[in-house]
Amino acid sequence: MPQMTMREAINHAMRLEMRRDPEVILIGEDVAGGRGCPVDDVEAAGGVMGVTAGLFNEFGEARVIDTPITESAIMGAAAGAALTGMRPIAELMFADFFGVCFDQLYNQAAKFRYMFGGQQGAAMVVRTMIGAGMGSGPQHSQAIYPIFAHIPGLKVVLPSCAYDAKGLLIQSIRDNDPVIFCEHKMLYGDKDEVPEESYQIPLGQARVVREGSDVTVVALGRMVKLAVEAAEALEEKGISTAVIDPRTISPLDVDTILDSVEETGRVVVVDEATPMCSMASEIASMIVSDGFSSLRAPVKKVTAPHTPVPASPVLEAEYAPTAARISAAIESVYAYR
Amino acid sequence: MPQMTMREAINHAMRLEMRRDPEVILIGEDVAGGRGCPVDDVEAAGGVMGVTAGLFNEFGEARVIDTPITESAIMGAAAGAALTGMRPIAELMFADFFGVCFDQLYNQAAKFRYMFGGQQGAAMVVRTMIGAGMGSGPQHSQAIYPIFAHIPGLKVVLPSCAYDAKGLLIQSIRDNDPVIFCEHKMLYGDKDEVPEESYQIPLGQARVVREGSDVTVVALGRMVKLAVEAAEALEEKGISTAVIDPRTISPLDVDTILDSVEETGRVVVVDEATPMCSMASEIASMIVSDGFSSLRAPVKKVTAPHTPVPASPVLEAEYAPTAARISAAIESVYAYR
Amino acid sequence: MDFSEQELKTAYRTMRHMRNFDEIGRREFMAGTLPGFMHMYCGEEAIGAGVCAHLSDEDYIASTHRGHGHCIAKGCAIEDMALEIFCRQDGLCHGKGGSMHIADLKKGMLGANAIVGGSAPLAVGAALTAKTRGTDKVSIAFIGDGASNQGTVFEAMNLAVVLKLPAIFVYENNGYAEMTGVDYHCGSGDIAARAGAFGMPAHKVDGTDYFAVYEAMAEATQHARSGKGPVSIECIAPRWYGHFEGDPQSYRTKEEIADLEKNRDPILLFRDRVIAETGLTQSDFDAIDAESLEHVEKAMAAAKAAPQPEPADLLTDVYEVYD
Amino acid sequence: MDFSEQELKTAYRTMRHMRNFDEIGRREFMAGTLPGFMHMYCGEEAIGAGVCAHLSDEDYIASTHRGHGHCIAKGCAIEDMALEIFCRQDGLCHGKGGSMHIADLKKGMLGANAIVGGSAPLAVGAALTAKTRGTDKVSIAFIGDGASNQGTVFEAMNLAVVLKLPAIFVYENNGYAEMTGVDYHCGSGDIAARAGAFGMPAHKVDGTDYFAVYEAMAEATQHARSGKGPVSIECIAPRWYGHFEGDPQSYRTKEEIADLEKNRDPILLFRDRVIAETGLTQSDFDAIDAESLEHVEKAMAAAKAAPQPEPADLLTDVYEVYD
Ligand SMILES: Cc1ncc(C[n+]2csc(CCOP(=O)(O)OP(=O)(O)O)c2C)c(N)n1
Ligand SMILES: Cc1ncc(C[n+]2csc(CCOP(=O)(O)OP(=O)(O)O)c2C)c(N)n1
Ligand SMILES: [Mg+2]
Ligand SMILES: [Mg+2]
Repeated sequence: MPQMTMREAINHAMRLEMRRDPEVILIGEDVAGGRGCPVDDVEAAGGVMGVTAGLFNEFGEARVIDTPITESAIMGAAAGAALTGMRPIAELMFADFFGVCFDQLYNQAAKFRYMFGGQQGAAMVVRTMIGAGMGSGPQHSQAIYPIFAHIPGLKVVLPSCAYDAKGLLIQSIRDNDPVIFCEHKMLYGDKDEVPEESYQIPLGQARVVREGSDVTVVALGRMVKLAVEAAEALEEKGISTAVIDPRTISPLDVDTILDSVEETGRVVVVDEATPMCSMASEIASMIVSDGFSSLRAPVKKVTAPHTPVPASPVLEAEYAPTAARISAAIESVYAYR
Repeated sequence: MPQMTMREAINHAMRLEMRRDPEVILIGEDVAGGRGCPVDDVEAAGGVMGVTAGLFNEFGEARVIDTPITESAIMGAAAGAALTGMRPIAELMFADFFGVCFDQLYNQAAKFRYMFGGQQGAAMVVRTMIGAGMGSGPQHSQAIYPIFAHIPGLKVVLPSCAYDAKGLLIQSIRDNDPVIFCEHKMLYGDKDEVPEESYQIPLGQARVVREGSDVTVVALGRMVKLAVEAAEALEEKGISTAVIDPRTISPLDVDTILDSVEETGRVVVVDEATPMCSMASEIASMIVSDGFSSLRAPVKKVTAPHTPVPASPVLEAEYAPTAARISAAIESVYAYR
Repeated sequence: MDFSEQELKTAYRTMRHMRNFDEIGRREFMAGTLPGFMHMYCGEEAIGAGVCAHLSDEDYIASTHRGHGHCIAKGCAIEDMALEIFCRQDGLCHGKGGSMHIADLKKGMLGANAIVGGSAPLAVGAALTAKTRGTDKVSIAFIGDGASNQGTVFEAMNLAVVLKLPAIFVYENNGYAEMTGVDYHCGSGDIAARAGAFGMPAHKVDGTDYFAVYEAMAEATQHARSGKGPVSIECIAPRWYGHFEGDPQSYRTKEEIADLEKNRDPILLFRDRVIAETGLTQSDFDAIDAESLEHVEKAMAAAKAAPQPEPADLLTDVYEVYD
Repeated sequence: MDFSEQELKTAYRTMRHMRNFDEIGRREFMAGTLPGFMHMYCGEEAIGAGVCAHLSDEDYIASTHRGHGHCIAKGCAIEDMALEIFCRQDGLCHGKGGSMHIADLKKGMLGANAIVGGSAPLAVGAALTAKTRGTDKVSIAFIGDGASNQGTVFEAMNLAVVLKLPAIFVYENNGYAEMTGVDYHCGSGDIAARAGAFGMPAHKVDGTDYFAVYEAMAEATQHARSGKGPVSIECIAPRWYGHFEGDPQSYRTKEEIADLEKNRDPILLFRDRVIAETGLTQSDFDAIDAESLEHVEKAMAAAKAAPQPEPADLLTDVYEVYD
C-alpha cells in the first residue's frame, strides 16, 4: 500500500470524488491559486498549504473556483448551491475565520433540513484548518470545533491520520448533511499507509487505536498520537491504557467510549481546544451521566488552558497538551482510590 | 422597594451608568429608534422590545446611537471605541445574529488584552437577547451562550431576575473586560423588588436561590424559576432540593456548586441551550472532575434537544426544559442507588 | 400594452392574493391566533409580482423575513403557505419554519429568511448551480433597504460579479429598516449606485409600478440568462404598515401613510392603468378580487382548523442520518 | 517643494527603516530564527510613510497582517518591534502577539490584525471615540486590495458615513490577495469608486509616490478633522515579494518584479525627486541609509539575543480579573 501524507490523502479524496461526481465542486480562496494573474498557465498552487494542488489543472475553473476574500459569500454560495442540488466543498482557509461567516453555516446550511420541514438539506463539506503548533499566533491557531459541534444540523469530523482523513472525507462528500471537516495543520505532513482506491469511513464510528484495560483515554485530532505515545510509555509501568479516537465529534460514538469505560472505570479526555464548553467537557459529562456506575475515579480533562493561543513558540509549546501531561493524568486516575 | 420588570431594571442600570460616566455610550440597531424618519421629536422607542426606551431623549444622539443593520461594524465600533478608552454598550438585537459579526468579538475584543501583552482590554458590554418561548422560530430563539463561554477573554452573564439583572449590568459596564450580557426575552416582563439606587453584583458569584440537602440543581437563566417550581413541588414528597443560579457562566462560581454537591452528592443541571458542548456539559464535567468523591448518582442534564428551535408553539413548548422534566430528573437522581 | 389579458389578470390576481394573504393574516395575528411575527408586504406587491413574472419553477428566489408576497408570486400554493404561517403539521415546512422560513424547493423558492442579508449569498449559490450546470436559469435575491447595508450582501454582489453568475439583486427599498429611515441608514442614500459600483448594471425603478418593475426585470433576466453576469434593480415602494404588527410607528406621520394608500397603491395603479389602456374592465378586476378573497379566506380558515404537529416531530429532520 | 529638509529626511528615514526592517526580518526568517509568518512591505513604503506623516500619537491607525511599515511610520520603536517579531518577553506585546499583532496603544497604533478586513470596524470605533469626545483626532484603517472585498470593510465604510466619523480608509492596492490578482477578485476593478459610492470623497493615487500619498492624505485629514466625515484613498503600489516568505510566486513573472524594483521603488523615486528639486544630496541620503541599517541590525540582533517569555506568562492577561 502506498504511503501518503495527510495532505495527499485529502487531495486524493477530493480528486476521486470529483472524478466520480460532476456535482462536486470546490470553492474557496486560492483553492486554484493565481487567478487573475499575469501568468496564465500556472500550475495550480492549491492554497497556502498546497492541499488542493493540481485540482484546478484537472477539473478546470468551472469546478475549482477561486474567490475573493469573502468567507460569508463562499459559505453562502456553497450552501445555496447545495440547496439546489450540487455537492460543494467549500474551503475556510483557517477555522479561526469562522467568525466572519458563521451565519451562513449555522443559521442557514445547518438548519435548512429542519426549518424547511425535511424538504432538503445542504449536502456540503467545509474543509478548514485548525490547531496550534506553527507559531501562527492567536488568530490562526485555534481549535474551534466545539463551536461547530454545539450546532444541531452540523456534523463535525476531526481526522487524526491520513488513512482516516481520506475515508472520512469521501464519506463526508457523499453525506447529505453539512459536514465541517477539520484538518490539523500540524498533521498535513504525517504519513500513513493509504490505499489508492476509494473507501469510506462512516461518520459516528470511533476507532479504538489501542486496547487497554486500566485506563481509557479519549483523544481528539492531533492529540491521538500524543495519547498513544503516553500510553506506550506507561505500558512499562504496568498501566494498560486504551486510546479511543472518536474521529467524528458530531455525531459522537458514545457506545465505543462507554464500552471501554465499563472495563476500565478510569478516564482521561485529551483535547487541544480550550476547556469551557468543549468536547472534553461533553465527553466527560456524557460519561458521568451514562457511565456513572462504572466510574472509579474522577474524569480528568487534559486540554489547552482558557487563554488565546500565544504567538511565542515557547509559550505555544506550553499551550497544547503534551504526552507528558497526558501521562501524568493517566497515572493520577490510575492511582485514584 | 419599588417593583420593576427586568426590562425596566436593565433600562435603569444603563441610565444610572450613563449619568455617572460620560464615556458610557450605547450603540445598536434602533436603540434610539426612528432616526432619519419624518417625525423628528419622536419619543425614543428603544428597540423592538423597548428595553432602551427613553435613553435617546435623555442622553441625545451623541451617546445613544442608532446604526444601520451592520452587526460587524457595530461590534467592531464598540471594540475600537473601548480600545481607545470609551465604555460602549453595544446591542446585538438577537443573540442568534452573532454569526454575522462574531469575529469582532471573539478574535478582536476578546483577545486584545492577551495578544497586546496586557496593554489594554476592551471595556465593553454586548447586550443581547436570547431564548425560546415567543414563537420566533429557528433563527430568533436560540440560547447560544455556550459559544460565548467557550471563548477565553469574554465574560458571559445570564441574569434570571430583575434584581440580578440590574446589579450585574452595572457591574458589567464597569468591568474592564468584554462582557456578553444575555437577556432572556421571556423574562423581560418578570417583576421583582429592585432598589432605585445603584448597586453591583460581582461577576463570578453564584446565588443560592434555595437551600436543600438531598439534590443540587444548577439552573441557568429562565430555567431558574422552573427549577424552583420543581423543587417546591418535590418538598411535599420529602425531597430537599437546593437550587443554584450561577448568574455568570464565565467566570463560573465553581466553589458554590461544589459546596452544595458535597452535601447532596446528587446533581441535576438545567440549561435551555442545546446539549452538545454546552454549559450543562461544562458543569457536569467540572463536577465529575473536581467533586467526584462526593458524587452518589449520575449527573443528569436537562436541556433542549440537539435540534433547532421549531417555529410551531406546540413544538416549542416541547423544546425547552419544563418544571415537569426537571422534577423527573430530580426524582431519578434522588432515587439512584 | 404588450401584455395579453391573461398575463394582466394573472399579475393582478397575484398582487391581490398577496394583499389578501397579509391583511387576513394580520386580522388573525391581532386576534391572537397566528404565532410568531407578522411582516406585511402591503404597498410592495408590484415588486414581487413584476420580478417573478419572468421566472419559471426552475429559476430560484431567495427571500426575506417579509416573504409572503415573494412566495405567492413564485407559485407556492396559498393553502400550504397558510398552513405554514399557522405552523400546522401539513404546512410547507411542517410548522417548523413558520412565516419567516417558508420554503418550497419544487417551486424554486429557497426560503424566506429571518437573518437580514442572509439570503443574498444563498441566491449567489443557486446562481452558481445554474452556471455550473450550464442552464439558463437565474437566481434572485430579494434584499431590503436595511439589508443593503449588511456585509453579506456586498460580498454576494462582488462574488456574483467576479464569477459572472446569473444572479439578480432586487432591492426592495420600502423606506425603513424597522424604525430607521433609509435616508439615515444608507450611506450614500443611493442603493442602486452602490450596487453599480460593484461592476454590474444597476436599475432604479418605482416599485409601486408593476410595469416599471417588469421592464427592468425583463432586461435583467435577458442579461443574466445570456451569461453576461449579475444585475441589480432597486425598487422604491414604501410600506404601509409598521415593521411588524405591533409596531406603533411613532416615527412616521399618519399623513404619510394615508397618502401612500391613496396615491401609491400598486394594485390600484395597475388596475387604473390597465383599464385605461386595454379592454379589461372594472368588473373583470372585481371578479378577481372576489375570487381571491374567497380563496385566501378559505385557505386561512382551513389552516386554522388543521392539526398541529405531533410532539415527536420535534426530533425529526435535523439530519438525514445521525448516529 | 513645500517640505522642510527635516521633513524630507524624516520621511526618507521612515521608509528606509521599513525596508531594512523587512529585509533583515526576511533574512532571519529564512535562517529559521524568526517564528510565524513574514509579510514584506517592500514596494509599499510610501503609503505608510505618506499617510502617517499627518498623524500625531493621539491619532489612531488600525493595521493589517502586513503591518510592520505602519508601525514604524506611526512611531513604534524599532527595538520594541524587533523584540515582538521574535516573540520575546520584552516585546511590545510580550511575545504573545508576534508579527501579526504588534500594537502600541500609547502611539495610537491599535494593532496589526491577522483577520483580513478585521481592522476597518475597529478604526471606525476609534473614530467614534474621537467624535464622541469632541477632539479633532482621526482614525485610519489600512486595508488591502483583497480585504476590500470583505463585508466588514463595506460595513465599516457605511457606518462611518452614516455617523460622519473622522475615519480615513486607506486602501493599499498591491495587486494581489495572496496569489489572486486584483483584476480578478475585485468586482469592478475600481476600489476607489466602490468606496465613493458609499458617499465619501474617494481618492486614487500612485502609492509608490510619497508626495501623491502625502497630498491626498493632507486633503483627507483636513476633511475628517473638520467634522465632514470619512474619506477614502486608494494607493496603488505593487508588492515586490510573495504574499509571505515561502510563497514561490508561480503566478507572476520575474520581469514584473524586476521592473518594479527598477522603476517603482518608492524610496528611490523619493530620493531622486528630492535631490532634483531640493538642496539635499546623495550623501545626505547615504548617511541616512547607513544609520538606518545600523539601527535596525542592532535592534534585530538585540532582539534575537533577548530572553523568551516565561512559561507562567501563558496564563496572564487573559482578563484583568476573572474569578
Ligand atoms: C442580521 C440581522 N440583524 C437584524 C435583524 C432584525 N431585523 C429584522 S427585520 C429588520 C429590518 C430590515 O429592514 P429592511 O432590510 O429594509 O427590510 P424590511 O423590513 O423593510 O422589508 C431588522 C433590523 C435580523 N433579523 N437579522
Ligand atoms: C478573514 C480572513 N480571510 C482570509 C485570510 C487569509 N489571508 C491572509 S492575508 C490574505 C490576503 C490579503 O490580501 P490583501 O488584503 O490584498 O493584503 P496584502 O496581503 O496584499 O497586503 C489572506 C487571504 C485571513 N487572514 N483572514
Ligand atoms: Mg426596508
Ligand atoms: Mg493585496
